[in-house]
Amino acid sequence: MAKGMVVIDVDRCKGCGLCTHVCPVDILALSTDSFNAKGYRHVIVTDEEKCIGCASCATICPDVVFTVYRRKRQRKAAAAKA
Amino acid sequence: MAKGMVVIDVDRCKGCGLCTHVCPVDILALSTDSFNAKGYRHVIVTDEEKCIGCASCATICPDVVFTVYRRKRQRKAAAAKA
Amino acid sequence: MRHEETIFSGFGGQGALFAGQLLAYSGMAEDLHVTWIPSYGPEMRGGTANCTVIVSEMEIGAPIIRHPTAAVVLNLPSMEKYEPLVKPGGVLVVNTSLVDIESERDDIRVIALPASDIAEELGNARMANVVALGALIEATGLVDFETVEQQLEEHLSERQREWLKPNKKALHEGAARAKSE
Amino acid sequence: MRHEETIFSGFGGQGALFAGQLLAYSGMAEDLHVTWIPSYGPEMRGGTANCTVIVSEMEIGAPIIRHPTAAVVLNLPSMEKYEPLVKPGGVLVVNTSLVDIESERDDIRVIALPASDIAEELGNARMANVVALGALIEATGLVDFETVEQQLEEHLSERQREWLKPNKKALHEGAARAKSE
Amino acid sequence: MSVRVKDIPEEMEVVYDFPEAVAKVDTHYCPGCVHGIVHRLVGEVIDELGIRERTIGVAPVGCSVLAYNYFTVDFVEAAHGRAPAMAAGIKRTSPDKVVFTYQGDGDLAAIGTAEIIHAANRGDLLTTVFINNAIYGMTGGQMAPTTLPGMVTTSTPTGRDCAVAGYPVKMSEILAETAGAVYITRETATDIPSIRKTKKAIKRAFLAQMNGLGFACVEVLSTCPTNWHQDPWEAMQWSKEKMTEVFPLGAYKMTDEVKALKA
Amino acid sequence: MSVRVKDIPEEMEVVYDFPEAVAKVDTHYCPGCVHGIVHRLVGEVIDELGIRERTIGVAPVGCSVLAYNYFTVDFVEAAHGRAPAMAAGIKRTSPDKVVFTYQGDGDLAAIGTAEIIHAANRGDLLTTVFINNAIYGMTGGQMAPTTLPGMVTTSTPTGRDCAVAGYPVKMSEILAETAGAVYITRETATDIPSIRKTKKAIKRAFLAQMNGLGFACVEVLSTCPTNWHQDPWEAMQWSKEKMTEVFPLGAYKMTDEVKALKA
Amino acid sequence: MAKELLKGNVAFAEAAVRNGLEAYFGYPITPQSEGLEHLSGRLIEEGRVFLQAESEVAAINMVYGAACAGVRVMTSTSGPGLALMAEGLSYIAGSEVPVVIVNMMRGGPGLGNIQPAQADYNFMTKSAGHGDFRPLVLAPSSVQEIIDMVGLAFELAEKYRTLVMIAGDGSIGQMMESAELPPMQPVRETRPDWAVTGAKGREKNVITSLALGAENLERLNLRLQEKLAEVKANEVRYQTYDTDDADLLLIAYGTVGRICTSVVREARKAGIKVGLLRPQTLWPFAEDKIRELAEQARGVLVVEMSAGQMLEDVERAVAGAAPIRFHGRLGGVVPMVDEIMADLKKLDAETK
Amino acid sequence: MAKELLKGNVAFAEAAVRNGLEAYFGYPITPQSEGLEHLSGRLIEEGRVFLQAESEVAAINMVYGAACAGVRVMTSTSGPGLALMAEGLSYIAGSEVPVVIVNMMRGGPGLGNIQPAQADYNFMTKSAGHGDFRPLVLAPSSVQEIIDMVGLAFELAEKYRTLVMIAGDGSIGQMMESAELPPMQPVRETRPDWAVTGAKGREKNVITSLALGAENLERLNLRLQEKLAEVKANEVRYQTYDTDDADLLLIAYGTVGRICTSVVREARKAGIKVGLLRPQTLWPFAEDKIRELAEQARGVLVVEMSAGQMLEDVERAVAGAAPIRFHGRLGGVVPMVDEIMADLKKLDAETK
Ligand SMILES: Cc1ncc(C[n+]2csc(CCOP(=O)(O)OP(=O)(O)O)c2C)c(N)n1
Ligand SMILES: Cc1ncc(C[n+]2csc(CCOP(=O)(O)OP(=O)(O)O)c2C)c(N)n1
Ligand code: SF4
Ligand code: SF4
Ligand code: SF4
Ligand code: SF4
Ligand code: SF4
Ligand code: SF4
Ligand SMILES: [Mg+2]
Ligand SMILES: [Mg+2]
Repeated sequence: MAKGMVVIDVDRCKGCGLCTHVCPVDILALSTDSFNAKGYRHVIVTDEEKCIGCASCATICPDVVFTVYRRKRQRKAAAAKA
Repeated sequence: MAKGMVVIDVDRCKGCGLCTHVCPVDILALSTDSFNAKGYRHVIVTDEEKCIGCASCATICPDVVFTVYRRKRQRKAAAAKA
Repeated sequence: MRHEETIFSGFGGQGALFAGQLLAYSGMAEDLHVTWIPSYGPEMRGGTANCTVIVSEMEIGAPIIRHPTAAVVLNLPSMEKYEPLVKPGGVLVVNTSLVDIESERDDIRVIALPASDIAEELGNARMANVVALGALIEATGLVDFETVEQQLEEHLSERQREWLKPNKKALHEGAARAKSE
Repeated sequence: MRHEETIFSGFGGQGALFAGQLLAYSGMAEDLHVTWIPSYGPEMRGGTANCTVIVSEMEIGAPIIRHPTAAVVLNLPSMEKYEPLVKPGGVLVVNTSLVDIESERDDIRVIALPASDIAEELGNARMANVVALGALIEATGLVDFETVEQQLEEHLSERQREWLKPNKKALHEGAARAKSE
Repeated sequence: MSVRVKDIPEEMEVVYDFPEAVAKVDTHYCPGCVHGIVHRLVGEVIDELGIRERTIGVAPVGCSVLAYNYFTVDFVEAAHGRAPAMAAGIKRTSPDKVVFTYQGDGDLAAIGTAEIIHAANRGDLLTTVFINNAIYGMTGGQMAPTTLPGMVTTSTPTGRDCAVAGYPVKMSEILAETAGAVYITRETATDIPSIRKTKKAIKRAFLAQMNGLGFACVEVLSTCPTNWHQDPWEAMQWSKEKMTEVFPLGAYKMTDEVKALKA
Repeated sequence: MSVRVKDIPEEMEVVYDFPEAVAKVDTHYCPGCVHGIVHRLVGEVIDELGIRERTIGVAPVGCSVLAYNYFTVDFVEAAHGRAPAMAAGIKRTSPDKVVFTYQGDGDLAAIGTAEIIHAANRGDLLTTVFINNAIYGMTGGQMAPTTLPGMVTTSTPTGRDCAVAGYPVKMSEILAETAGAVYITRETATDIPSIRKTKKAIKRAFLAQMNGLGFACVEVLSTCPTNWHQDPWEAMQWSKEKMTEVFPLGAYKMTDEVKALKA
Repeated sequence: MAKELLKGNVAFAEAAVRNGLEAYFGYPITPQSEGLEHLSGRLIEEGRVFLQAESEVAAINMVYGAACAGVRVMTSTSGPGLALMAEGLSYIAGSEVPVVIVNMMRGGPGLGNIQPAQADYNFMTKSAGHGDFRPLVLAPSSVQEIIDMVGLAFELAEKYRTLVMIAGDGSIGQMMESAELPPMQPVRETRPDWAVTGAKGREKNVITSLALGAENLERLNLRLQEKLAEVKANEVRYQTYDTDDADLLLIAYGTVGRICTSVVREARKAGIKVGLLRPQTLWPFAEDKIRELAEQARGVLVVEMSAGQMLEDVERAVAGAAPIRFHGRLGGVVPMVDEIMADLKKLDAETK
Repeated sequence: MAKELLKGNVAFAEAAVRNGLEAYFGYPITPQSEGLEHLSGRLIEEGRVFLQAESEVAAINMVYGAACAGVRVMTSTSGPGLALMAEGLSYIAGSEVPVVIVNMMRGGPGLGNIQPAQADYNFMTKSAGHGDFRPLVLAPSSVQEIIDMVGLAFELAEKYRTLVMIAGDGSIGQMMESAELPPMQPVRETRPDWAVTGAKGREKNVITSLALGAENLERLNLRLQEKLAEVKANEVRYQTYDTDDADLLLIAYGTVGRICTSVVREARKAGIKVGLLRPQTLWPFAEDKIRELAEQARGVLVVEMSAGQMLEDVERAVAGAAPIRFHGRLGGVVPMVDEIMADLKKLDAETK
């Protein structure tokens, strides 16, 4: 099971792509086949299993698109690593 | 004969007294018995012979009351001293 | 008498303002009176951009009108705003690539075409504006296509020069679709 | 009816404004209407200061007048300015210590007294203003001397308190000189 | 707003959530604009300090003119450049409130120069968040006082020629010379560490106010993808490389009391 | 004007004469006011540089508002605090002229803060003579931005309480942080050596402009006998002792080119 | 309270303190600085807020901020300072926060001088900044009246959430007269619910003058205009002197208004039946009353310390009902009784 | 010159360059920034002076300085910026130096918005700052007209040594229209003899708005007023459309003025005999012509993008000669032909 997980508020996304550059495991991309309600190519998660819940995406997102979760057990260890 | 000499434009004087404090030979004072046209107790020279033409009075006077002269010969020497 | 009051409207980057200018330049080249006036301001940021173009044989009084004789709508909000306003007997050009509702007006001529898709096929979705302009001109006959081509040549910005030919194609493709509608 | 429009005028430091206020306070103390208004501004700097005091049994309209019924001039420029303006039948108090010209008016009462010298004799030339005020009050009878003395007590500034007695003397000395004139 | 809420597994706990102090509305900012990031940081700091119900924000004139829509705290909208004066009026009459201004470089470093310097010099208990994007974003990309040498803007069409148009104004350096300022720092928000650092700085700047220490200002080197004609990520890199050259990062003033604050 | 000219003996030569650039009129300044001294110095410098016929002065609003009457050079009278902006307008359209502003501390360090900083930062080729007398002289002695802590003024009747009224503003320190300034110095004029030094500084500041180097400002710690309620000499001593404590003397910025100028 | 000999500037300042003024922000300028100076001592003494700002621009925006925070706040200034406040005044008007401003008019334009004048009439009544708004403008003619008007100004400012100006002049500010101050009122303890006081237990409050979209801004403007209409209907104030049987009508305000009371007295002595209308509010303007009086009069004489600013409002009000003459002095000259009398006699002769 | 499709903002800027503009100082503000932007390139290209100031306060004082130096200088701005210039404008007026200012009006008060408006009418025509002065105000209604008025503005500013404002609105600034620019004029080579250019071979020149002593300042003011009287006598400009036989009179300027030409066309089609007077100078105002036309008309309809500012001048001018109605839109809303028509028809019915 993934260490982390993100919930995306798709319609807040403006497709700026910043998050896609900072995800350490490179699982964020912009949609190529769909627009959100605002008309943007929005962010998608390409491989949910890889998420480590580092919240980098949330940290850089100008539009508060992400909610980020992390596995409780591993939290301390992860924090130590970061 | 005096080394220096000042010409005083009496009616420009406002009687502030600044010059009286900086004259190195202490020959400037404010009149006690007369007012000038502006109604001020104006500057006077108490002992013309002592003037060394140092222009300190002119240097501090806010009202350009003084014209200062110095003996030609002694000029260089005086400057060197200053 | 040639006289048309047209609103061009779309998202910020869709080139509604430029399409309007192209029409204005063309009108001028044909010695008509023209005015072009944009909506402007912070509401543009990320929002909708539109302009009003009047081309006329008469001197133009009001440069802003409530009811256009024609409208070119490149996206959904524009459709919602301007479709109801077109004067009876007028023309509405709709970019169906981004507008998924249909006009219910039967007192105007509606030209629905997937302008963005057509443009993308021609190499760049950004030419949707010119596709739509082609359709409009076909429908109104306001100016000659030759004139518009000339104006494209003169007013396409430096950066866009490479897109001159595709733009011309876009213009005619729009016209062709309008004809076939 | 008690009614007097007086101008007090002199160099910046001569206390013309304070003399005027003293009169105004006194008028108020006697339940009269009073206004006091100074000239003010950068022209005061090193220049002339003056004020207009109106004391009256009636409500006061204009607080500024062209022709005073009385003038107190403490220096030469004030003399030159106000001597011609005093209303016929009015009073002019002149500080001859600093004014070396004489009034040529024969339609007013001129009280010439060396106020600065008198004040200096009493200990401080700065009391010339009160000497002159004494003369004015003697001449006009506008308010009681007792009232003025009271107001002196109340309004002499902290720093000046030690000068209260000499000021009272100055007042009466001025009055005496006016009487003997 | 349609959040696609999936089932959150039991063993997951939230590590990043929508800040309470940030309003759940869309902003008008262009995609990738750093204004959005800094707004979020301010919201997070307000939450962490637990001051949402006693904070008053002062919005500038500039792209962030609508900031009042994007927070859940009381807000006023100031005249161009005058946010510090308006904030001083609020703070002095509401000393128990936490007052911050949010200003752009045109607002703070051009038209509002006198107001920010005097607020700082008086030691007004205010927190200023200063977004330096080297441009007038809102009005269409004219030169800002902070525009870099050679930079092309709509009012320096051939690039800023400093000999004619003047040099970039360094506000943090200037503010550091004021007596009442206790914390003046220049940060950036171009990558994860710098964003985290900026957030700390903002928190410190709020704490400085809450502890009655004096005036605090956090300058954030920012971006304007739209008027720089760059894509957002490109703009981040440009800001990181070029802007920091002209505007060196770091704390220009930090009193010992501020240093001692736990941000 | 009645100059009592005595017969000047042959062997005497003039060592101090009325400067040509100073107008032969009475000033409205109070007795012993340093404004008069600095006016004279400026006149002497203009004479020595031979620029009387191409100098344009900009008078402020303050006690020196009438400066235009006291020189024999062309002059304009600016709005309160805006002398640097007005001067910039003149200089940029008259680059062959020598333009100086003469400003008080209220004018330059309060209402005109933005204008002086931006003129300096742009490197406008201007010379500013800044008279810091720690008070609003003209309007009757209210607190100036530069009023010393504890100092009683008509608007700080119990003495300046910096925690409330703000701290003294140090303009030379601030101006030194601007890119376009080449020479920023703080002098005083309380005795013969310091007056001579101030004159040199003013000359250097004019030369900086004439050599196209950039913006120059000479701050002169001054006096206001009238509103300080001191006699002129006492005021000189107070300025020398108290003001220099808060406002340390010296050159805050001097580029190598300026240093190389022969003043 | 007993009568005291009070200077206008000190009087308005102390009256404000006693009316519960909570904060003052200002910048010195003659001829009103004594007001600021008085407050610098008194407000701090009372534990309230006094701050000498770095400029009038800063001052008015501090006032704006304090008003948003819901406190009773004011500033005072004169011509050049007022001009610098124009943008701020417009923001205040657009935001509908209550603010009181005293303007002691002096000679202009530009630096002008510091003598009494009335040349900011248009500025105050018609266009104190960009956009459509009008402050309510009160015009005192004595020290007592400025004291009374300070209280009124706060009342009206808060009632209508509007900008109220007190249009004094150098003469009112510098004059001493016997007058009575109001008793000390306590400072308000609560703040209005529209104020920014922290979003505690309620939705956030936002105060702004921005309204994107023409329709939104039109709505805001219509609300402002409605309010102004209400003010116009309710708040016109003036005094009349001997107008009942007047053949000739004098119109003047402030210092000139009181001078004209002397003119009326003298003219009546000389057998000229003249009356005086002295507007106490410059906006709203007593146009109906003026029209009514003008209809009964042979002629109207407007006297101002300006080139004729109120004059135009009188012309609009009179609308041809009687001939209008103007006596104006400029640049700080205060008109004297005799010169007004001369013009009055001329008007009398011309209209007989 | 051939006709080009020109945006109003670019047009006024380029017209200024061709009319020998030597210096521009300004600060960006919508909806006029394209003017500043255009000049930022063009003036530097031509070796003249362009400077983006730190604020409008600085800009107007730079303009003031340059004007004192005797060069042809201008600035441009909109509402909030104009308000900030008020003090500077007053100094300029008091100093009698020629300056041209373009104001592209936007919705107010306060920050308002950036849509077209006409709510600075009072500010510009009656009180652009403290003290007694009035700028000469030109009101273009098309791109061609703003081009022409730029030349006229410099001419008048220099002829009368006065402040001239061009009262545009966002619509004029943002609109593109075909228009013809004037040919390039060379920059003047000499400077006026009153300018500060260094006291070489002449007495020093001093430019100031300060006049100590009320009498001195009154003298200065009287000179200003005389000049204004001359301007009033000589420079009233307006256009009439179909007024010869008009029963109803429309009065409107600028963008609304041109909209009203469409109204006249439609109304005439509908059989209503309406004429239009479009003021081209807002001050001096065409009061005599309006009075004359009003006397022949059954009714007057004033249309503005404001709450009724020019309206008051019309009321003064008409002085009861005909009933006056007002149609005003606020906050950036541009009135449309149909709504004006509706009011016109109402007026027609009411006055029949
Ligand atoms: C007095 C005034 N002048 C000018 C403007 C126009 N204006 C609005 S925002 C702005 C500059 C904004 O730049 P900045 O402060 O850097 O903010 P950004 O948009 O870049 O975030 C200007 C000049 C105004 N609204 N008011
Ligand atoms: C806009 C404006 N605000 C205020 C004033 C009033 N004023 C005149 S001079 C002055 C201050 C002068 O102080 P400073 O600059 O220190 O000069 P000083 O008189 O001390 O030499 C003020 C506030 C003014 N003339 N204009
Ligand atoms: S939380 Fe970290 S790993 Fe997961 S998507 Fe976001 S950036 Fe990538
Ligand atoms: S950073 Fe935010 S707005 Fe940008 S693409 Fe990612 S989710 Fe979307
Ligand atoms: S020149 Fe020197 S010695 Fe002579 S009077 Fe002056 S200060 Fe004294
Ligand atoms: S310094 Fe000058 S003004 Fe002062 S007393 Fe001496 S001579 Fe007179
Ligand atoms: S214009 Fe620039 S600063 Fe403004 S929102 Fe867009 S990217 Fe951000
Ligand atoms: S008031 Fe002060 S600064 Fe002004 S002239 Fe007098 S002493 Fe000098
Ligand atoms: Mg910016
Ligand atoms: Mg000072």
